Amino acid sequence: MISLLSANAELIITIVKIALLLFIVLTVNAYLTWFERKVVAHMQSRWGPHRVGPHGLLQPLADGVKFLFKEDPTPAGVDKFVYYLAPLLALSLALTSIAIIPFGPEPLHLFGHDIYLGIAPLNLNIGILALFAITALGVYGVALAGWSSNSKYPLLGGLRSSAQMVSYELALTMSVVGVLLMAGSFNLRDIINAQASHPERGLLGWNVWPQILGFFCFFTAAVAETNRVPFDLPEAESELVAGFHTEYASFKFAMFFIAEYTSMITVSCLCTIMFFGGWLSPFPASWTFTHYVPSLILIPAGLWVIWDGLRYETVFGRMVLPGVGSVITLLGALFVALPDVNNFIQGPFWLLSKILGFLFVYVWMRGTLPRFRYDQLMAFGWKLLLPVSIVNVIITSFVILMWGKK
Amino acid sequence: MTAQLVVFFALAALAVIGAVSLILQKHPIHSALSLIVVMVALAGLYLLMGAEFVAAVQIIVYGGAIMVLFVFVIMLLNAGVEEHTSISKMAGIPGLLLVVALAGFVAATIAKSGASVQAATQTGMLSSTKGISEMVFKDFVYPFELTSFLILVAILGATVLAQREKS
Amino acid sequence: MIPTNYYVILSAILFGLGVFAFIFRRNIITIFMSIELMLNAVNLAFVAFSQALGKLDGQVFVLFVIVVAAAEAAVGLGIIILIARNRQTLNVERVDLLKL
Amino acid sequence: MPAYPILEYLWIIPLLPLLGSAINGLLGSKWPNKYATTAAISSTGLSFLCALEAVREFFANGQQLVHKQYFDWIVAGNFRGGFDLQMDQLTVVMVLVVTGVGWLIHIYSVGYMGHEGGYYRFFSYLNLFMFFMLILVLAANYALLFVGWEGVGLSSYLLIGFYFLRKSASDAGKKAFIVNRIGDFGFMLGMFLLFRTFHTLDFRAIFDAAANPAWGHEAWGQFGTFTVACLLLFMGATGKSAQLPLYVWLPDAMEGPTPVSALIHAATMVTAGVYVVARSHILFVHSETAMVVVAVVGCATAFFAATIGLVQTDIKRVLAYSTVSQLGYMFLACGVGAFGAGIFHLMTHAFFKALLFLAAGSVIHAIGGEQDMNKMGGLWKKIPWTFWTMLTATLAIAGIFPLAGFFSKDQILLGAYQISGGKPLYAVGLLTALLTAFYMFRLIFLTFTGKPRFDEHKAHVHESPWSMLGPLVALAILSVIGGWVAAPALFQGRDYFADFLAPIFGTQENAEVLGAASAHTLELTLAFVAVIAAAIGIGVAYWMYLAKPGKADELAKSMKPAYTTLLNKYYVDEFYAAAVVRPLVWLSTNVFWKAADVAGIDGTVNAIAQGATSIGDGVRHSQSGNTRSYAVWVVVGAIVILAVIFFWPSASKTAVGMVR
Repeated sequence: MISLLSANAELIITIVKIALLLFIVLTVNAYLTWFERKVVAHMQSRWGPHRVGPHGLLQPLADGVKFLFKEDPTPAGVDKFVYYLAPLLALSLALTSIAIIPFGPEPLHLFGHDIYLGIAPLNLNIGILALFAITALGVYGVALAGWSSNSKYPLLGGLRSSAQMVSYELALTMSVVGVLLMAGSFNLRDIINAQASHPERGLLGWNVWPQILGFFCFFTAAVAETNRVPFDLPEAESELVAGFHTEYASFKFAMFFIAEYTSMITVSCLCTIMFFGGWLSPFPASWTFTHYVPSLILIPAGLWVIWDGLRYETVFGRMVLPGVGSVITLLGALFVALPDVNNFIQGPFWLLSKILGFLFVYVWMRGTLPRFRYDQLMAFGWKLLLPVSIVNVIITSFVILMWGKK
Repeated sequence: MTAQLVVFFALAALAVIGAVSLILQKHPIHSALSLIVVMVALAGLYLLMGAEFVAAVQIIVYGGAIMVLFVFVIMLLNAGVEEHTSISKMAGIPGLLLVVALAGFVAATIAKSGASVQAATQTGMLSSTKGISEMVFKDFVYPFELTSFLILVAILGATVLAQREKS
Repeated sequence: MIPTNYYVILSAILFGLGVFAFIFRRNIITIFMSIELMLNAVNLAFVAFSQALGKLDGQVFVLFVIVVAAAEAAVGLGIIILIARNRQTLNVERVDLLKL
Repeated sequence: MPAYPILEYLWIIPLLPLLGSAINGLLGSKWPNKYATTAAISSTGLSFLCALEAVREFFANGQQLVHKQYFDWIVAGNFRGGFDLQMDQLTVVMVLVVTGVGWLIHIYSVGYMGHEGGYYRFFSYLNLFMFFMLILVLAANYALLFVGWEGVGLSSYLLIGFYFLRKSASDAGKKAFIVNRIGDFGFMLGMFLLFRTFHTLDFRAIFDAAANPAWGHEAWGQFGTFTVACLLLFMGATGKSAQLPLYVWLPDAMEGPTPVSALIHAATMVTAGVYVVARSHILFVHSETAMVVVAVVGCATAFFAATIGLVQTDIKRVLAYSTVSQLGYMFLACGVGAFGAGIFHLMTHAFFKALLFLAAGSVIHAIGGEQDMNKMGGLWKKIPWTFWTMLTATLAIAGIFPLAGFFSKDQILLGAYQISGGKPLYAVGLLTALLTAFYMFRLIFLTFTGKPRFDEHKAHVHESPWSMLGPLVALAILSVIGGWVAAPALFQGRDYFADFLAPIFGTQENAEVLGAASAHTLELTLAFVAVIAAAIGIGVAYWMYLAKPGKADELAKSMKPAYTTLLNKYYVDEFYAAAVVRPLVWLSTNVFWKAADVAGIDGTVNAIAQGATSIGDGVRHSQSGNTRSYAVWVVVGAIVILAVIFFWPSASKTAVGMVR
């Protein structure tokens, strides 16, 4: 048994990693819905979900249960195979794309194995390309769903999404070329390390400053790729009922839902990694005291949660929230106590916080921006984003040619 | 049977099955899906050979753009199951013979060309994206520019074809 | 290590299937897809040989083939849309104005 | 600035007329006449001045041969046809004659052509002719000479056919051109033979090579290389200089405007043949046969043309035949080895014959385009200038002491008399001189004296403008004094002209033949005899046309057959038409056109075209219009290729060779 384990430890480690990542991502997805609803609600001066559990914290669970136990009708005259294939395709591809993302610089030493955060192998030379490949296939989920539903609104939604994704993929790909030129590699880790070439510069060394054009193009195109507001035409409820997933119910619908949020996370990771220095801390490397920033954030947050829970009316809340709060506080304290752990978590901490920031931007945009008209969408993609991103490529390559690689 | 060989045969089988199903499927969109399967399998083979860049491009361009166009057109034209005609029934048998002859000759020629090819096994060490880029922008720069012109022409042609004549 | 032969034979088979699809199918779009299949088979052979010879030319050729295929798809699908619009059919046997 | 600028840049001399021609030809149509006049006159005049300057420098340079290689025109293998110009004594004479007389005639033409259409065209052609003529005389090798040779042929064709709306004119032009082609064919063969013999076409190289006695009998012998080459060259000369049997074009060439007749068909172009013979005299003197042929042909032509000239009534035709006969004199001179005399006569003849033509033109101009002498008469009071100048020229051509013609003709007869077996030639020459005097004075009497035979009211006779009379006077003076450079020879003095040409032709042979004193007495006697003959001719003419008018007609009636024969020019044209032209027309119509061209070539092409069409029709059926059938064909083709690759032993290597 042990021998078997040791024989193909890599395999086992990878499987474990995958399982863990799946769990984390799905959970984050679930709470992302909660997060989104809360934020949008507060933007619209509402309370948002607050019935199920304290601050509606258990709402996602309730939704999941609802999805599971809902009736799942299959419309008449649908192309069964494709109809079932589409959501699977969407979800699996979305989850796969996460596997490329590296979550931390240093390996974790366990049982004599170096376990890196992230599933993909270190020397994945075509990391970003692979990511694009997977997202490129993502369109099929939507398009096929729209087509196979054998109903006019989904068909329109599918057509829209396929056209839109193909159009914006160009801008998406072109806009990162600048970054790739500066890093000189497709490998995500190399891209991050390239931004750390001047440790003292801190956040000034990130790609977002030289590549500001590229960043905006990329983020816009990425939002369009994930069919989010203001580019959510494939599911524009005011025009197409619910777009491509009109005919989908219960868990199949949930798959699309999860796929969408997962791709949001992926895009946020990509933005962070390529433009905002990934796991790099915004402070110059010499400021070692900034390593206590995590604890500095965690401990007060935990204390606040405890206090908040203590003055909560329901018993359940009084029990749960302090527990969570104390866990958070203990984590912070632990980091302070164990400097090695503290150093190790620096990378993941910054990465996750940045990702969270981007997720907030997503939600923010949804709360504020109106939807594009379709012709505006196409014109925007082809006549603005693509040219601008190409210009960005030209400028970057010119600068690199003139003043050498920085 | 090394692991690589297993992977190879798995992918090869996937590709062949996809191709066959491309032929046998009645509905064009199913054919398209099968073709996508073939392409993904081929991309896997490229990866197996160590041609990572080509594999990525294969999926991005073929899978992500060209086949999307196909699916899009199929959806747009709402293409249904194709109907049989007298000729099409006849076309099967001689077509099959021709194809068998063709594939047979190709295989035979390769086999006859003999030791050199069989001996040349996949090193898999040749995966330099940089090398490809250098070849494209140094040795093959004129063809490269020409292809850019080709694409421009294609864009114009597609635009002209797609727009309805104004009456 | 896998002999190049395998790849070449596989590409031959795929190519043959593509040809057969071209001959056997009647839907223009499917025929077009069979062309793409043939192109892919050729690409496979290219990459196999380039790996066998340790030269990158083959892979560069593959890139060119892909570019050409993309252009071809753009124009060809445009033509197909026109045909469908003008002749209300996608069956090649109904598009035979050249016949004597 | 080199010491002798013009000698350095000889090409300026021919270039100027070409410039004038280009200007007139390209822009003249838009211009008023006076611009065209300016361009033409100034260009030729300038080139005349340049020629004079060149001659001055030539003398200042000690009369040594100037040879300049400007650029390679044709270079192939060991052949080099360069644009090389040279200048020696002979060239000096020719250039002066061409540019000088040419310039005078240009001036004359201004007045004469003033009212004609295509004024600019005329001068463009005329300048073009000047250019080619200068190229001809300045050329330093046969190739370039041939360029000028053909060029003057072209310009003469253009100018004869100047009134191309008149069928007779265009026919005459074609006739001249074609007849010249026959001669040129021989000329080219001669050139080829020379090149084959000497491996070059440069004058100096050929003559140096020819002069050395190493050449054996087969070269100098009766049918040796030289003989053949000379005869071929002479064939060209007969064509260009209107000798038997190719003289027929010259009389018809009178269709062209009179200045053209004067310049091209009397003074310059027709003497090109003489020039060529004189230029290659070294070859000729090495070939007895050729010399004899030249002499006999020249002599025969002289007499023959003179006889025809006796009875012609068209004033210009009379002059044309006299030109032919005078050219015969020149060839006679060359034939008897008196090249100097030939060139001398060429020069004087250029003067007085040009004058004659111009005067005739003036006459025609005066009475409004009439050319028939029977419709003239009594003109001398009305147009005195023309009359006196023309009389001068007539005296000159008749060989009356001390005019130009006397000296030159005298030298020729002397040369003929002196060579062994030259007596018959001398006799005929003398007779011809007599005839010449007769028909020339017949012309004078018929034209200027007696009672007017034209309608006074219709044609109001008027003297020509000074632009025409000026050249007449100038030429009259020249034809008086033109011969005096040789005059001292009569009085034991030196023959300056002969001495001047001596470096080229060597000294006159007569000195060696017999003692100087006896030679001198002989010369005097011969001169006396010649003058007597001329006087007789004049007398007869006076008797027949002034003293007893109508006597001529009686004579004509009394010897009818001879008269008609002469009137019809011995039926030569008719003979040629029957013997050459008709068979050729038949051949080209029935064989070349109908059989070869229509049936053969067109037939083949049409057959091929129809074959292609039918094949296409057949193959067309393979287009079923079904896309997949095309695919099947493609696959079949691929299978065939693969089969070839597979079964071909080496092909498999090459086809899959890329794997290696």
